[in-house]
Amino acid sequence: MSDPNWQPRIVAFFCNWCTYTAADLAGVSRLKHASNARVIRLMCSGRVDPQFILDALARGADGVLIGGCHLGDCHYGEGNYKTLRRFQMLQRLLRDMGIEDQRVRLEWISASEGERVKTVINDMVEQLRALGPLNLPQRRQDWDREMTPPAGPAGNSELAEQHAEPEAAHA
Amino acid sequence: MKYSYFPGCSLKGLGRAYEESLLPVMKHLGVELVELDDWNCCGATAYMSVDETKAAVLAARNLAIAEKAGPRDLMAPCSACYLVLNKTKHNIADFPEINAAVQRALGNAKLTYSGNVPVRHPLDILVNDVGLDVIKEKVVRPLKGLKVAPYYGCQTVRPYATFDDAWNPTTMDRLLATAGAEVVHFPLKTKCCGGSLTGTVPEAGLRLTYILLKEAVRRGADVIATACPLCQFNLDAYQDQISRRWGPARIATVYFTQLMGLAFGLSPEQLGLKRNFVPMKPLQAEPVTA
Amino acid sequence: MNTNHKNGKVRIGFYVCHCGHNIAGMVDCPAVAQYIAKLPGVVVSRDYKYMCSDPGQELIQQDIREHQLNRVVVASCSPLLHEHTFRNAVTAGGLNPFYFQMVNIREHDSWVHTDREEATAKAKSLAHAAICRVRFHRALETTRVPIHPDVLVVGGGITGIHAALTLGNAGKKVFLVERDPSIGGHMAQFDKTFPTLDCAACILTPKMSAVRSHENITLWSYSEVVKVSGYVGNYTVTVKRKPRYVNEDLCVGCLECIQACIFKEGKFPDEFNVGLSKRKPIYIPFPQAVPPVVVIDPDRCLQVRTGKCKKTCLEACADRKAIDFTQKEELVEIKVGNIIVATGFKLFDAKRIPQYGYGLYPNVVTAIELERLVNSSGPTAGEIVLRDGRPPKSVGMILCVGSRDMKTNRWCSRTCCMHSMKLAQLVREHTEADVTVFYMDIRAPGKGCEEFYDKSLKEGIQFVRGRVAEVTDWALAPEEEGKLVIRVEDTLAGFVRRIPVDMIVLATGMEPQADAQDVRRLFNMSCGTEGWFLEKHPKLAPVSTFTDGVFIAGCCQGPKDIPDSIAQAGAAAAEAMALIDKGHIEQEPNTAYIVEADCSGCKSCIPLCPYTAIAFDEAKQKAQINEALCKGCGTCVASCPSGSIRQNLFEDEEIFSEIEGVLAYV
Amino acid sequence: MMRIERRIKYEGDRVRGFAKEIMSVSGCEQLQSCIQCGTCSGTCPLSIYMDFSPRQVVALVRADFKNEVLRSHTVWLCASCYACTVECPRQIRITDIMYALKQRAIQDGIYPKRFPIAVLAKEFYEMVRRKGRITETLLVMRLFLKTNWGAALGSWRLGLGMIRTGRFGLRPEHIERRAELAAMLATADNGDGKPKERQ
Repeated sequence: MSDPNWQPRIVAFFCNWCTYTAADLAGVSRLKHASNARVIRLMCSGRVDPQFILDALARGADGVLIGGCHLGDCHYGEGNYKTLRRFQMLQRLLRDMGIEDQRVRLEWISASEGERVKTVINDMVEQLRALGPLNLPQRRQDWDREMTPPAGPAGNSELAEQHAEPEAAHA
Repeated sequence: MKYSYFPGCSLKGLGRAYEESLLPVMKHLGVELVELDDWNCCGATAYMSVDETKAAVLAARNLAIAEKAGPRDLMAPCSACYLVLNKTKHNIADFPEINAAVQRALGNAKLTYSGNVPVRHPLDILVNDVGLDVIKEKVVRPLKGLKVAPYYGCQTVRPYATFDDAWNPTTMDRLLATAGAEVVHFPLKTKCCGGSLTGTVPEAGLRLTYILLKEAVRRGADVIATACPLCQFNLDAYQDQISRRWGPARIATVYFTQLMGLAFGLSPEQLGLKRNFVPMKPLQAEPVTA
Repeated sequence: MNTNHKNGKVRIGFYVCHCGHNIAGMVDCPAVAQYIAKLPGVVVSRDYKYMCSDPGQELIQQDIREHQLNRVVVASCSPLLHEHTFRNAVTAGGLNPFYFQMVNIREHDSWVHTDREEATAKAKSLAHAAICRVRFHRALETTRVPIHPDVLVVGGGITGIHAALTLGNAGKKVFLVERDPSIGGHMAQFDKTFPTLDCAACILTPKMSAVRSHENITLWSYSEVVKVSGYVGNYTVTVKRKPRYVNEDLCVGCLECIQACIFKEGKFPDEFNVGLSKRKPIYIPFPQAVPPVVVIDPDRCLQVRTGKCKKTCLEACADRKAIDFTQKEELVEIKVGNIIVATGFKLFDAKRIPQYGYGLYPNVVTAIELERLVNSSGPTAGEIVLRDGRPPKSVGMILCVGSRDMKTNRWCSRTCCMHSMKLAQLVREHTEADVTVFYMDIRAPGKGCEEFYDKSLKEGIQFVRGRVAEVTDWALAPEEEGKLVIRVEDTLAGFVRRIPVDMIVLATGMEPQADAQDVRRLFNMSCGTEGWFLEKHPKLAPVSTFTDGVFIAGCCQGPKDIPDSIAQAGAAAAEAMALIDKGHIEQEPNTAYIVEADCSGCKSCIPLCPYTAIAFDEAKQKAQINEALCKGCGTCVASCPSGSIRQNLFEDEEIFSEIEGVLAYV
Repeated sequence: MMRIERRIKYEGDRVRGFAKEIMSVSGCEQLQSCIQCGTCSGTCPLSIYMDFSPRQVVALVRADFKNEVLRSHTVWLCASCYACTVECPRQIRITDIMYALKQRAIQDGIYPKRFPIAVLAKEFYEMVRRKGRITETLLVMRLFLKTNWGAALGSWRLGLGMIRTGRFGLRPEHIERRAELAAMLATADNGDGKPKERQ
């Protein structure tokens, strides 16, 4: 927070049917809001793999926003219930890692709630600004240094390796 | 049941009959009232006309004192006090700049306010906390045959009150019916009595009072019941002037708490009924006491 | 980075669209193009005024040919708008359409931000993500799903009737499901219609009869849809048929049973006459009802309620044996390819505005009540009278009751101005009364409507511009004695007026149906914040919803008059026919698939699938996905512990690279 | 002789920024969304005495006609019954706008001279500032002294009645911790918490 110009970085996962459409509606309605969120479109919030969230934080996001249809309104019936369940488990894990609850947020925003896209993003930026940078990549380096004997140049985490070349891990 | 109690200036002055009837009625129902320590004027409408921030600060001092007194709801029987305290509470919550000014001023007096004091009107407390069933049990002398026009006035139910409808409130209707009175259909129940304009611009203010009196009479009421000291004063004190100006419109106006007290078997003297300009006719079959 | 992919070296073409000033006004497009040009694999990077225009698309095709592009990224508007356009352009350039990725820098960027620098930075990072992602794209084929040719129309008002007839006339089989005992809806209650003043029954009744006799239309009145499953082209719908205790096929509508009912007089409020008259437990909704058969109200009929009645109706029906107290509720399952929802609106409850005294003063009526009074088959046989039978000498009409009011409904109900003027003219025609219309703004934009306003003015109808504050019954002047007094600021004259009248007519607005939320869930639609069903696009797809094969028409989408409702009914019918006549739909190939080698056979994915598309192959001990059933939500993909489930178009590496991309540029 | 008056307004008559100033007051933000329906005037029990109706006041404020608004006696007739605020279909807090206008009129000294309502507000304000509470009878006496001797004399009958019914309190009411209140109100004045002498 020492830098007043610091801008929190938010990676947002929006479902195609409700929240992505709501963000489009916010656009059509010219509802001005903070530019910090970068939206990745998925068909359903149920597609959000907890790994996506961890990966985003590990790569330097200060917060992650997941947007889906309201419970009971999922285009696919109940994908968002699955999201909710996973989200709750993930949040416990994140708490253990010392990552504040406000950094990973799950919001139900229906296709008609353009206004809510605006308020949620503005609100989240506000909260993240108060929390300050997460700076996980830097922190991870610090942790690694603590964990590994000082000499080894191979001290870089395996995890980081994996993420630098995603296709290597999955192909 | 225990509440902090904010009497307000009027209940110590022109409207003392309100307090004189409210306290015994509440006691009779087992409701304990603790008068707020060193309360100050709520600011009423006049203060907001001069300085909005100071009006908020003034009212907030009372809220802060109430918060210090303990986790109790704050009862404000005067409708102006009720409105101003509620409005201040809302404004502090809704507008950061007002909150900032209030907190600065309170801090200067070593007071704090975190927004946790519900401000309640006696009508709300009687109907929703005490309950009509409990009240019914206490009625020993039902107000049989007494036709009452329930008059809430403007500020009791507008615009921050949530316990009743702003246009067609019914809490007082129900209380009076429980006390055995016959409640007259009185669609003017939330019309303005003229407020302080009866004194400052009588031409306008008193005409509003006149319409209320005239309609209450036309609809067959024996008495008007009110919940506001200023309404009671306006409806009670100016009937001579009004009759001279617009024609006869004579009817007594009393506090609803006075009527409840009568139904509980308390004496008219105990309830401050002798303070009326236009006296209320004795109840039928009233036992000779004094 | 991986540049050598399956189809050789990745060669990306990037295009950023100015969209006139829409994007270029807030985003520095050339700067975005320059930034992207430096990324690995990018062969061409351009900015252009309108990418969706023919020359814009031509540009892509030319570059594909000249620069041997095998990936294309366009940064412009929302993919929900133009993804299709650009996929086609890519196909025309000779490339598989799924080698394309779109970046939304208009709705999500230039339109919602105010700082040019920030907006440009965001555009760069979003474009960067797409460049990262598109490397992993593979050639995919769309699958075709056949369309069931039958259509379900829900709601038998004028909209549903018109949609059903249009489809039926085109040779499509239609199921028309109506909740009430008769079709006809609100329009059947009207006396005349604006602005032509033609008789509502005269134009509606023939259409209602046509539905009844149409060979392609199955009419199920007194029925409700209770369950919908499946997807476009293949919906399975369960319809609940409520017992009317009268066999529709046997009843001939002679009404002798009604005569014979042990209730000698009507005793219960008649729904069709909005409570202005009474009906018996056995009744026909209105003379022209379709189907023209009686119905027994189970809550009122002695026999249904207690089983102890002389059943005089049965005797009257005699050997036609149409009355059948053994009828039970039935659930019927049908298969359709498309659904048109035309469930209409409900009228605002005037009691919610106590200031106007509806329910308190007997001579305060609603517009629909007056409509029934004017109608010659209504409760007063067409006489406009006060409750005491006298004709009114003066009538006040209050507009916008429950409309344009943030305390009740904020929208304009669109028809009340015209509806009230029509009623005003009818009152003038039927009585000697003076009519005053109290309005905020007269909205008469429809064809012939301004002329109708002019006619109203010329006929001597008074117009006072001001929203009525209150209706009271106390007099302050001699002429007010015994009257209802309207208090209003005449905003054009500039003072407050008190206007005494005999009768007050409230133009109550339109509201979404009370169960709109349930219906929306049933058909997997969205509602706007106001509760109206949400169209897919407010301009370009007004009768489509976000669920393919489900269309909306008429007032369930928002207030509208009869011509507009009919137009939407036709549009929805045409949309359904377009799908039916094509015979199949192309499905987005975003289905999930299993990499069998990785599957551990844990079965945790199986219960997750809402479409039961995942089965377990006992022999192989592996999960199996039926691609024809998969809708591509990706829920199973995210929850597979071994990572063996993958999703076309949304592969893990595609998403990871997108995350990397958006965070690459600050 | 028929007196005529030019009723035209020129752009120079507007005080630019006035609408913005009023809208910046907490609770008055909605001003802009007025649709001039007249519900406020229709509901107002006192609009029948006003030179500009509440609706017109909103229109004047929105169009920056500051002088016209502050000179009007509309704001001084507002009895704070909040009917307009509750009824407005646009949820404009008209009563709060009236307060904001009264404050500005008092600040700028533009109000009808010897007009009792403005004097009442100021006397009330002063009494609370000094005593913390109001003694209504004393307040009314001061009001009469400052505005209209005749009215005071004419009300002798009412005064007698108040003495008879025991409602005429002449003992001035006050709070105990007057210094505390003074400090608080001073904070609201300067924002630094140091009491400032008022002249």
